[in-house]
Amino acid sequence: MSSEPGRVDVEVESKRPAEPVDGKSHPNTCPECGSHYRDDELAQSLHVCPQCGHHFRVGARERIEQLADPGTFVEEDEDLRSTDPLGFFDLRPYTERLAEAEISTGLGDAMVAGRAEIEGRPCGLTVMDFGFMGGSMGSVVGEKFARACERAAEDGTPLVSVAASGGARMQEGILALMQLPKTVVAIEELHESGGSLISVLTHPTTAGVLASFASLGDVTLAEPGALMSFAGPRVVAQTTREKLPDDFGLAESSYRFGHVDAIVQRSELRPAVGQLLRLFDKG
Amino acid sequence: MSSEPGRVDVEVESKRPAEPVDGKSHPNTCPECGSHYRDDELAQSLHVCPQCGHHFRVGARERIEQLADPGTFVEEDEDLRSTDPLGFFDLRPYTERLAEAEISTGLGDAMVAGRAEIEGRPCGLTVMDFGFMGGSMGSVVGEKFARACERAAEDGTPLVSVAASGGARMQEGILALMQLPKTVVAIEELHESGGSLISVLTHPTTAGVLASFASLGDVTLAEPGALMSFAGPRVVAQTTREKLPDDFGLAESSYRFGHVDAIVQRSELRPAVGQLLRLFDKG
Amino acid sequence: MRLRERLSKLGGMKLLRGTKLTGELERLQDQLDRLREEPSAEEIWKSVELARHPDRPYTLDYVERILDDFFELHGDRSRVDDRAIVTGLGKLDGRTVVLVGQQKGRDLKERTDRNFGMPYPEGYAKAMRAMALADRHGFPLVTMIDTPGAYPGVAAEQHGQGGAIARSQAAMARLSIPTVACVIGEGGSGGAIAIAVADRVLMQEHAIYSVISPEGCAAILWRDASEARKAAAAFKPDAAHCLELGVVDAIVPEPEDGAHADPDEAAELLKAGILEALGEIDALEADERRRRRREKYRVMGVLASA
Amino acid sequence: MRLRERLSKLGGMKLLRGTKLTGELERLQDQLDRLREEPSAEEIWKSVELARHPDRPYTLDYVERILDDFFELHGDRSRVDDRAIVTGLGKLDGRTVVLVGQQKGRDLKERTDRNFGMPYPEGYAKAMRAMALADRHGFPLVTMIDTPGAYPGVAAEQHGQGGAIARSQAAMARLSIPTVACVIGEGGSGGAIAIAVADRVLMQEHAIYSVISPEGCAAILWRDASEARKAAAAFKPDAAHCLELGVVDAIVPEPEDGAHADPDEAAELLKAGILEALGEIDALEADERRRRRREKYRVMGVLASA
Ligand SMILES: [Zn+2]
Ligand SMILES: [Zn+2]
Repeated sequence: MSSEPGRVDVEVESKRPAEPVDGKSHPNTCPECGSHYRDDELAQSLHVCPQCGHHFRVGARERIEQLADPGTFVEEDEDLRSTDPLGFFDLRPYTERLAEAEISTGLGDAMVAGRAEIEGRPCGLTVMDFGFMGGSMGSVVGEKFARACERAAEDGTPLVSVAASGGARMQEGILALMQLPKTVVAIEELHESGGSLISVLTHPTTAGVLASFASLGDVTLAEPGALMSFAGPRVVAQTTREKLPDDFGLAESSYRFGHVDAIVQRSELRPAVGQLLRLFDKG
Repeated sequence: MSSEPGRVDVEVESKRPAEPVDGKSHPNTCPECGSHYRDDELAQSLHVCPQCGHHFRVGARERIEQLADPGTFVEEDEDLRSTDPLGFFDLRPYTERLAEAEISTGLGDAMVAGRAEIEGRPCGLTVMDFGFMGGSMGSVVGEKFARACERAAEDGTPLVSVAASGGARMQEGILALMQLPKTVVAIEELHESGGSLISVLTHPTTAGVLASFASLGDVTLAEPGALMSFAGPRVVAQTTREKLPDDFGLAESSYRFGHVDAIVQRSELRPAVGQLLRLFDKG
Repeated sequence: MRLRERLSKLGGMKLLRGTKLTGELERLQDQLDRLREEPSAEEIWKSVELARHPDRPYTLDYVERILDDFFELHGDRSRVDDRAIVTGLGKLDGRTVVLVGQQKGRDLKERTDRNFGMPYPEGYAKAMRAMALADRHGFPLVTMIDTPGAYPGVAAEQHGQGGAIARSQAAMARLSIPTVACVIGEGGSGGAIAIAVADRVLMQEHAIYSVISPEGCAAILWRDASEARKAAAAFKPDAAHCLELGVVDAIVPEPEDGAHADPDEAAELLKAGILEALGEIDALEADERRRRRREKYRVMGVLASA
Repeated sequence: MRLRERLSKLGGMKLLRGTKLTGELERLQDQLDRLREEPSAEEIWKSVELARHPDRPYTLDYVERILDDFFELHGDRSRVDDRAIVTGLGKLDGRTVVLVGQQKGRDLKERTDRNFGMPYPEGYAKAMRAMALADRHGFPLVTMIDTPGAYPGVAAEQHGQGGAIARSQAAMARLSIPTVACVIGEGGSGGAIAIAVADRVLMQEHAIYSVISPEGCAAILWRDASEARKAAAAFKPDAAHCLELGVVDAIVPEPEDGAHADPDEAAELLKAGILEALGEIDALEADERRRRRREKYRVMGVLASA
């Protein structure tokens, strides 16, 4: 995995990196078993390796296609854009990184939000995209999530959140940290209105996103192999000099330690969310 | 320690039994260091061994004298007595055991309740007596505690509870178990009225009493060396065949594991409770 | 003399409660007839044996028969997923409820995995999480009690078994939602009451509910664990006595020969009992329902004046 | 151009908040004067150094100077007493408050014992217990934030560090009582915000409050942890910037040369700030106070439309 400048707090990394070819593994090569696929094969299999079950990352748009009933997703707040409140400049200006991310992903920021139906049930839907600056959360992600909570409360529908994030976006400084309580209070208000939140954690969901809205679902689902630690494995290893367990921070470990209600294969995610929408329907 | 027929669920025992003299150690001999004292010496030292600090058990009346400002304690519900709802008969009838306990302790049951002042602050006070059938909780103990909660709510004073119990009184069968939720709902009502509960755990506080009112204090204090496990060491050893740690279930262990706010020497108990009464005064 | 009459002669506070029976009419009649006489020591011991019968339906056996769309929830969000306690969401006759129940294992492997239905403190934390979820969403809570008791182990004590049981009861005393507890097997002491503080407590005909196990009581009072039959006869953990003492609100009949003889029928009867109980408490305002729940426990016990 | 003006030109939502300063009048004037200019990179780094100064007063140094009759409360009622978090009851000007604060150690032994002020999830559980106590009794909550961050260790992760931080924020968002958070040293990321969701957030003049440590930021963006000064200058963790961005409600002045130069004076100033903050929120109805607290966080951030 290449380094992502949007990441904060953690060094997200695969625990089992593929053998790089020409110094860099092809995105369609399975890092678990080395099988290689055409784009259409991977799309067909929901980006799950048919050989070994490895869950590749999927972008927000594709995730929505996998999850929502065809033609039901209506995006909201598409126009929101990050600004550069601090005039942040490291080796490159933040504004340049933003522009580049928008061009490479076609997204305005690291979250796509809207309304959808899943298995015939209306819901709010927010999906993060790790491709946009490591899925980092700045003011736009926080605002989109908070508005999605408000819409869900208004609509009387559950909110389904699919997270994929390296944490808060440090280029927005302390305001990025403030997106943690911002999303948290939004969920509190949603809950008080009688609403519900189904939280899906995908690889990776770490740091500020794990420490806020992703952990506050009424039900928490995770995809197999998803890293879901607050601090990343590299930081933990460096700070503590402890030997990390092989499944450090992965969904399977988190499930054992009581943090996840269910680990759900991607092919089962839509029926599982559909079932939960039926259960949380207060019609 | 001789076997106490009132005990339930646990076999209460000292972890460090004294060398018995003529098969039985004298109650004024310290089980820790073997020092022997006259009655007046022990009373003078609050029944704490001046040599080694071992905390001897004290009866309810003496505890009240140690804790309450002189002349301030006014007993309530002194007339409540256990009946024998099940016609319980083991090797001896329950009624006979009750009569014997009343004669030997001078108490109507295993708890004395009333109003008092401590360091000049009015409070409710309930004190258990292990000498009455192992401090076991039946309908009378539950009722006295519940009424004490109601009085405290009415008076607008905190309630101070001093526990010493082997658990629920099995001679009252399932009704003894029901004293757990009975005392628990009484505390809920006390809390909702704005009242507070200061819970003091003395040796031993186990089983049904630990699993109900003794664990629900706003602040939890314990005397040094007090056994405060749900299951007694003997039961745990027999059931699990695990080797028990030396301080199994003792206050010091419970403090380390996060279950106790402070371990308080008996000589410091009155000032500590006084301080807490000042802090919980909503005057 | 029936227990009820004897109690009424004991003087002191009047603390007797529910006598309502639930289930099919003819069974109800049988039950009433049988209750005219106090269960004998033999009948009590039969219930002890049936309550512990290795083929007796456990929580998940009822869940799969009673609830649709069951979605199991796992973990205490802190340390572990205690498998002696099952929690989840499901539809009961089309309505979402939250289920919390102790779960024993059927074979040796599952028994170990479920710790013989004996929860750690973490199991009660898991239960409290499910209760909070139910309360937040107004889903009724159904609990199923089937445990020899809370686990008496070193780690369980270190993690605060007593406090966990106390807090779980307190949590149930606070709930705004309708709550129904079902004693379906062994209602073992503190481990049971932790999830049994409910608006309505149902007890299956051959379940037991007690302050201590017969063996534990015998070991202490008779100094001989093998005197368990005598102990059971003395402290009376059977459903009829629990009903008479006002500790449970209704007895749910079982198939002839016990629930294990026909789990489907047992489940149907239990479901009917839960629906009936919910029907009684559904219409109440939350505050009033909670007030009555607390009042029910507040008056439990029998005592006298000197 | 001052940050505030630049922000107002960025368009998008107006998300700026408090500019109130607290403290003695002359200091206030100094402070206002200084705020006319944006702190320089050097001034920011000076605050980083002062915030981490080994002699800087820690939570308990303020507790002993600000609170009377302090009674420390220990333990999470589950596994441990996390000594990186201090909780307790005390009298603030005669009124009982609950205190929750991170605590660093002064010497090597205490540093280890306090885990350098880095809580485990159990520390946040301990904090939440104190918050619940405060809420139950209507005692105001005062928190003191001084941590490099939540502890990044294997066990901390296994016990749910992320979830604990999230739940602690949610707990603070629910409280009915008045709440004042004081950033007194290092306000390190998620570990800090976990106990900083308050009606009023005060920040000492030379405290820092940030989304990541300067070293961590430098390591990621500059690929060189020694570029920490540059990183700090870029993400601006100083009090003036936090005030400008509406993240804190007031700056509490420190003695000349920093709080460590005169802990008594620093404590007096902090106490005055807390009392002033409490005075502002005391009179509000609980619901209204909570509504405003949530609204404050709801609008934090700066953004634009495409
Ligand atoms: Zn593969
Ligand atoms: Zn001694």
